[in-house]
Amino acid sequence: MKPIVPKKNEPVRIGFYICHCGTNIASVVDVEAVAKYAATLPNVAVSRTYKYMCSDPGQELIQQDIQESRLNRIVVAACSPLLHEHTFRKATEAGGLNPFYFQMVNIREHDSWVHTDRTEATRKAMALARAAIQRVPHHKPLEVKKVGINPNVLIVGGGIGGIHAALTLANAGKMVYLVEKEATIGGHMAKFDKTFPTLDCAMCVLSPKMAAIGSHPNIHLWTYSEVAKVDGYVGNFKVTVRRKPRYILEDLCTGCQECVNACVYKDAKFADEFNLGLGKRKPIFLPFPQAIPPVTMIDPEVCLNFKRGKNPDGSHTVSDKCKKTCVEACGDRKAIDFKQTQEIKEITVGTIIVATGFQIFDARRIPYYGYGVYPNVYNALEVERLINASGPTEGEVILRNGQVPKKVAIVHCVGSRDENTNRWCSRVCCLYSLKLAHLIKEHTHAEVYNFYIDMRTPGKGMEEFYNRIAEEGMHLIRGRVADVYPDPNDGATGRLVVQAEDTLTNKILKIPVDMVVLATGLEPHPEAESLRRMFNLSCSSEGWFLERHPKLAPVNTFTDGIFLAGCCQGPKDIPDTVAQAGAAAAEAFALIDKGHVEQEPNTAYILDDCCGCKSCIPLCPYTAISFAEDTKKAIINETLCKGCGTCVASCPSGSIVQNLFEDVEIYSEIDGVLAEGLF
Amino acid sequence: MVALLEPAVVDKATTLETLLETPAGKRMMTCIQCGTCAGTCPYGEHMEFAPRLVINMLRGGFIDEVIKSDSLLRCVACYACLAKCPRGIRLTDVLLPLVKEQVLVTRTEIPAEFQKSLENMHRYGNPMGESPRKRAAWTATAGTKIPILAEVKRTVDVLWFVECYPSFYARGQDNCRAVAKLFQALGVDFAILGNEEKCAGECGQVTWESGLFESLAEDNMKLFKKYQFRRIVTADAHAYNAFHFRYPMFGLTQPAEHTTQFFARHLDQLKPRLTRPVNRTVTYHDPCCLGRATGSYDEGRALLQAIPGVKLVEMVHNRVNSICCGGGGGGMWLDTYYKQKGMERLSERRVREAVATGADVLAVSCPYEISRFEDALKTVPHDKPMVVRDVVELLAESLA
Amino acid sequence: MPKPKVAFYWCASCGGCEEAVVDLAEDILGVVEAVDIVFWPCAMDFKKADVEAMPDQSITATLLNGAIRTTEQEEMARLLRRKSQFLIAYGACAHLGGIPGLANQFSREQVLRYVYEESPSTVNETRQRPQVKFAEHGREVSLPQLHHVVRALDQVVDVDYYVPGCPPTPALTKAAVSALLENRLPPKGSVIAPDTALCEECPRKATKPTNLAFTEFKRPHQVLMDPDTCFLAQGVVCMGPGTRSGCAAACTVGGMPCTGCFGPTSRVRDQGLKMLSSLCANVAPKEEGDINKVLAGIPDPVGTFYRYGLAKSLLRRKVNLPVN
Amino acid sequence: MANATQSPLPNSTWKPRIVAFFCNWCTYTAADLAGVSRMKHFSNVRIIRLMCSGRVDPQFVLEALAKGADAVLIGGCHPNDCHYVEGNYKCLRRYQMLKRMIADMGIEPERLRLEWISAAEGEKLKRVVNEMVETITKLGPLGLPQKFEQWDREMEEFANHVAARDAAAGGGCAEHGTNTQPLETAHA
Repeated sequence: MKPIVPKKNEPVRIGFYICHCGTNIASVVDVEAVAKYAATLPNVAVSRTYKYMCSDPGQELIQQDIQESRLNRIVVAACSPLLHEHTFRKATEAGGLNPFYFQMVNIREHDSWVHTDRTEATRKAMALARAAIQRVPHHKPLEVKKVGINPNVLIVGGGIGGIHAALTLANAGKMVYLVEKEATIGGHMAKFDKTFPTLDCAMCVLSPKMAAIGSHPNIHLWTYSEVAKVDGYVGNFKVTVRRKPRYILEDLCTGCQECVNACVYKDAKFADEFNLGLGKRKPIFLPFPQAIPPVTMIDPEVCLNFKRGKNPDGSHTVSDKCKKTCVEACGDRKAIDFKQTQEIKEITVGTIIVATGFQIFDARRIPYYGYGVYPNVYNALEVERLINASGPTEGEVILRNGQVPKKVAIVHCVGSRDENTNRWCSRVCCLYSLKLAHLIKEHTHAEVYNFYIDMRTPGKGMEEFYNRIAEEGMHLIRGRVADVYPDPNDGATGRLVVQAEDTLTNKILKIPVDMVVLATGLEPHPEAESLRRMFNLSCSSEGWFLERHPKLAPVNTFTDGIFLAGCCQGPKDIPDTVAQAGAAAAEAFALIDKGHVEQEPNTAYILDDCCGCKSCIPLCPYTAISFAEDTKKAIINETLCKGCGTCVASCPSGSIVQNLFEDVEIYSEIDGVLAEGLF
Repeated sequence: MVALLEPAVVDKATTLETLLETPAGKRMMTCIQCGTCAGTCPYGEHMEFAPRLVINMLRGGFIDEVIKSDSLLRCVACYACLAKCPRGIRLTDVLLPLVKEQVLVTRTEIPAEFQKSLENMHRYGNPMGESPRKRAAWTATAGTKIPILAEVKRTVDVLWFVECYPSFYARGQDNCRAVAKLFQALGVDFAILGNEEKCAGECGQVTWESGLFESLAEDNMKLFKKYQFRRIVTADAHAYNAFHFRYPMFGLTQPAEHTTQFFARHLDQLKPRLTRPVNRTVTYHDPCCLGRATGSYDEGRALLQAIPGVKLVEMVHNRVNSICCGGGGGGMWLDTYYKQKGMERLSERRVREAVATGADVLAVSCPYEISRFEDALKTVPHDKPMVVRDVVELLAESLA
Repeated sequence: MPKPKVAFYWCASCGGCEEAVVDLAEDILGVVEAVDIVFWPCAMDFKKADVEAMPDQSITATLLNGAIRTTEQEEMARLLRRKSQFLIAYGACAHLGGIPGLANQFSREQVLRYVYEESPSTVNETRQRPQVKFAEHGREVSLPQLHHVVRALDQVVDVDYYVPGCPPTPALTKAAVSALLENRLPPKGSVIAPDTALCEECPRKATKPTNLAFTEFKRPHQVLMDPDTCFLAQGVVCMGPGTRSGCAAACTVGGMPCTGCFGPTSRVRDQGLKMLSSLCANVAPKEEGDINKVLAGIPDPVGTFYRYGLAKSLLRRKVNLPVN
Repeated sequence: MANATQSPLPNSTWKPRIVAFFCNWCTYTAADLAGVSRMKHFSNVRIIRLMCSGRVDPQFVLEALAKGADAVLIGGCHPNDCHYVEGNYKCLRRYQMLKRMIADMGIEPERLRLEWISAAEGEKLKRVVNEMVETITKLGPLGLPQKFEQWDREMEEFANHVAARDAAAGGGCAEHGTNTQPLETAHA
């Protein structure tokens, strides 16, 4: 069909459509009354109601009317424009009109879902409809701006989420930059021993993927690195990455670890981060055996060849005090470089996947559990390391005093479901607590007591898992632990008493145990706030990154081209993280594959009447406005303009216009919503 | 702790019937029955209806059964349940007093000692039944003139609310003299109510509306309205707690401070004057009404550490996890009753922990504790001598 | 063909506009040549009756200056509207309400009390006030009633054209008159001045930086102002960016900032708000307290932003004032 | 201005009319979230979507009041969270002065409110809307359109007076005296 271009003085003919949305709208708003009312308003040629406007027949209705009733403006009253504005613009276009001859009215999220009084809700719908009907005649035909998508992808975070997303995209032939803060990828999963509910070994499934990352031709793996700055927008992000010095040249190091053996420190004596301080390492070390990249690093805080303490700029000064036996050992590989400094990388990517993960709750915040006070109180992650065959104890569950615990208490909900710490349920604790109960019993044959509030085991195979562990003869006590203190009867052994009410028997239990395991919950990453700012994301009130829509856009963010994967969006287990990472990768791939994004043409432009007062120029955060020396007027660079309209509101002589948000359009909306008798 | 950060969540007219409609009551509807309250309750194992169950009985409409039982006489209002509650439910200062009220109303026989002290508070305005006319008698021994509000006839900065135990008990008066000495050292503009003063009536959260508390509170409020002062300072943690939480419901507008808080606020001026060393190992007991009730854990410790020579050691249970001396909630007058029921005296449990620290001073900041701990020390075996001192007394001792 | 008939009239204004007409200097003669002046109370002896006697529409154009403040002014405005083909609002007061419009911040009672009783220069023990009616020797004398609200001309009668300015410049006046004579008439309702803001013709424009951020506002009497630098760049409020050009930047050239007498451009509904928007958005601080410190440099926003435009602003008048 | 006859529904007793200007990224989305979470609140607020609180032209605010709104609510992203970096600061600066200005013009400052409401704060949106409706209900109507009509009545009355007088005097043509400008055109 040939596009309809309304002639200059052709009368405006509006088609008004109101959606029942099943009963979502119709049950609260009298849609028929609204349609009748709209029909009485100037320029309205067609006014209809329909069960589901967003359905195909609904959209065809619009196209048909455009052709048959020569409509040249469309107004749809339905859900939020953030949901379906695009759908209806397409329909308007399919009908042969410029898509921007359309205006949407939000009578679901802003009306039927939040009001109960039918009369009031109906009036509100009428007022909002009137506003749109008065606004739409002023609309102008606009061209969608198309911006190319840079095919490269930045993935922030090298946990299982980031790893999976990176491999998915790299295997599809896309160039991926994987930036990890730590010296190795693997994240929390690399620290786990086994995974619920299948009890398969975490590293056995993870390490092949890690290795694949390390060797993939399409992946730039930057560990021990941080994103420092993000500019630009979807399709074309300019990202600055800071690579911290590890004093080992990655491409020269073979990972042979001869340097480690040769270190002047004969035995490891420094707390080892990967094992949460339960083990020891040397100043030069490999984070853990399967680390990727398999490259050692030097800790300048303890290495003899460095002066103690940081310089103001965070760098370290070489002291040259050490015999440097490591350098000898490295020989002509020459991989050790004490002079290495931080390296700034600037890259351009089209899309970004944020997979920055979580941090475990710091159990010190609940003083009465004695974490950090009593040596035999551990958090769950520490116990994962104790159980892990490659951990500090080669998989033996032994206490700090070397003894094997005979009685172990596992405390659920530590830092979860608690107004004093974190309100949310961390979702994985019940299951990993059951897993740890099983593993501890397996390793030590100890009596294991699980203290829980509610046993939450949703998901495939989880309830069966619970059932299985229960059968193994765990003590499952329904009661939150209220106090942990040294056993008054024998303080010497470091035995602790765990005190709680068994709420199912109304008994107060005081159980002496050798080991207390705190099932610490999941918290937003400590740097979530700064990351959020950098990537211009939103956070939920708890501090998790906010998805664009909880159901319909779970991996999208409010910033186009940036996607979420894993626990940075909320607590979840490994299967869900991997699934979400796949989804994020797919979303990024979809954009890249399309090759361009369409940008809302809501940019601003300057009229010839501009007097060149320059008041607007400092207001633009994107320096899109400049002063043209020849014309002595301001000009807006359309490709830089993001369409916020701040300059428009500020132009003292009204000489700047914003497409889609022209003054006259807003005025007519104001007039419309204030219609008499509709309050 | 969240509960205490919230603004007033009930008003004085609240009853068990209306409770669930109030913000505090709505919180109770969110109880997840985790049992932390019962688990942490020092007498939990002696309660037929521990706090968790009380909430559920209330929600289920079976509260009468709870009222019939004497469970709640075992509540010493130590705030442990409230402090640890993951739902921030106002147990100690809202639900339990409301229930106790009913227990007292409906019970035929109430432990004599307890009954007597309640009567005394009612008739003489103090639990020990002393003559109100002797309330200010101690001032004679203060070694300095203690101004009486009725006489100064002007706005004073600090109204020092002395309270019963410090007024009438010999060991309490030690505390008074210490406070007076420090006030003088700091040049504080203060006055007391003298014989007009009545027990603040907090008496350990035992009663609610219509009860004894209201009559005492209203008597005191009359006085507060009569005189001009900028703040209330009291050495009695229980009185402080009452002024802090309950009295605003009766129209108290001036801020209230406990002596430890007041002196901690003036520590900069005080510190240079603390020159006489007190070479002792001290362990500090957090009074429930100060610590858990208002989150004020650091002031007492800060003062102790300001004293030259003092070595501060902590007991196993400290701060939010501290163990009550057993004097709150009427416990002060229920020792015999608890004994009959075969319940351990909490003061003894506490003193055992104090002794275990190897300290020679058990520092306190609530007048109940002096007598309770000194009693307990008589029965709890300890090879190394230990004395009980109020933080303020130690400060005064160090004052040159 | 007979010469076109022209009338001049004077409502609530200072008289400056009358001066402006005379300021045409010798050009006035040209005008007098070209037209018949049929009514000009301040220069020639005509009476209201003479006007009433004229047939409707018989005056080609009436240049009316001043705001409408009294019943008499309203009546004359209506009369002249009726008798004229073109009614031209001449000068800021007729155009926007002008300085008299600032009285819309006060009630009639407040104004009268101040002027006849409280102003420092007033001596009036008996608290006498002018009466609307006054009988003497059985004859009743009457005075015009003061309206509660000060109005621009087009808030009372239909206006064909506006000649802006306080007062309009000779150039503009000539342009207007000759447009009439040569019958080169712009669309009805036009303001006879360029539709761009003052900076366009301000010699100081070049010195305005592109990164202006206000850290304080100063008032002209508080600073020694640089004769060539943009006033805003010196932290002095200048209404230029929000005010129509056409005055050849008389004030800024003369060393004073623009106060806005030409009114807004055709694209702006409320001159004051637009200037407010622009100035405030360009304030440097981000914290509420600091922002207000800077904004405190504008002690009287209404007087600053609505020096001439209050009557024609969106609110027109202080909204909680009585009208009887 | 729409006249009552156009309304198909009976004009009920006065309820606050509040016009809200919400930024697309935070506050408008928060309003959507409130909807998705079914957080019931008063229906007196009419939301107009702008891309950024920086787009809120003070003219919009007073136009809304002049057209009959009893109050105006502006919603934007929290400081440092603006989708356009700093639009919300520009809004805040204008707002500070505008609040002073309307106070000088005899309008209670409570009738203009600026709130930072993030996309996650559906609950806050609900709270703010309800609070504001309650505040404005207490304040009562602003009713500028009615005020404007009331102000202009003095012209009508005088015109009638003149007409009567001229009629009495015989001459004059009364009908001319009475063609008062309708408020809207005089005002627009």
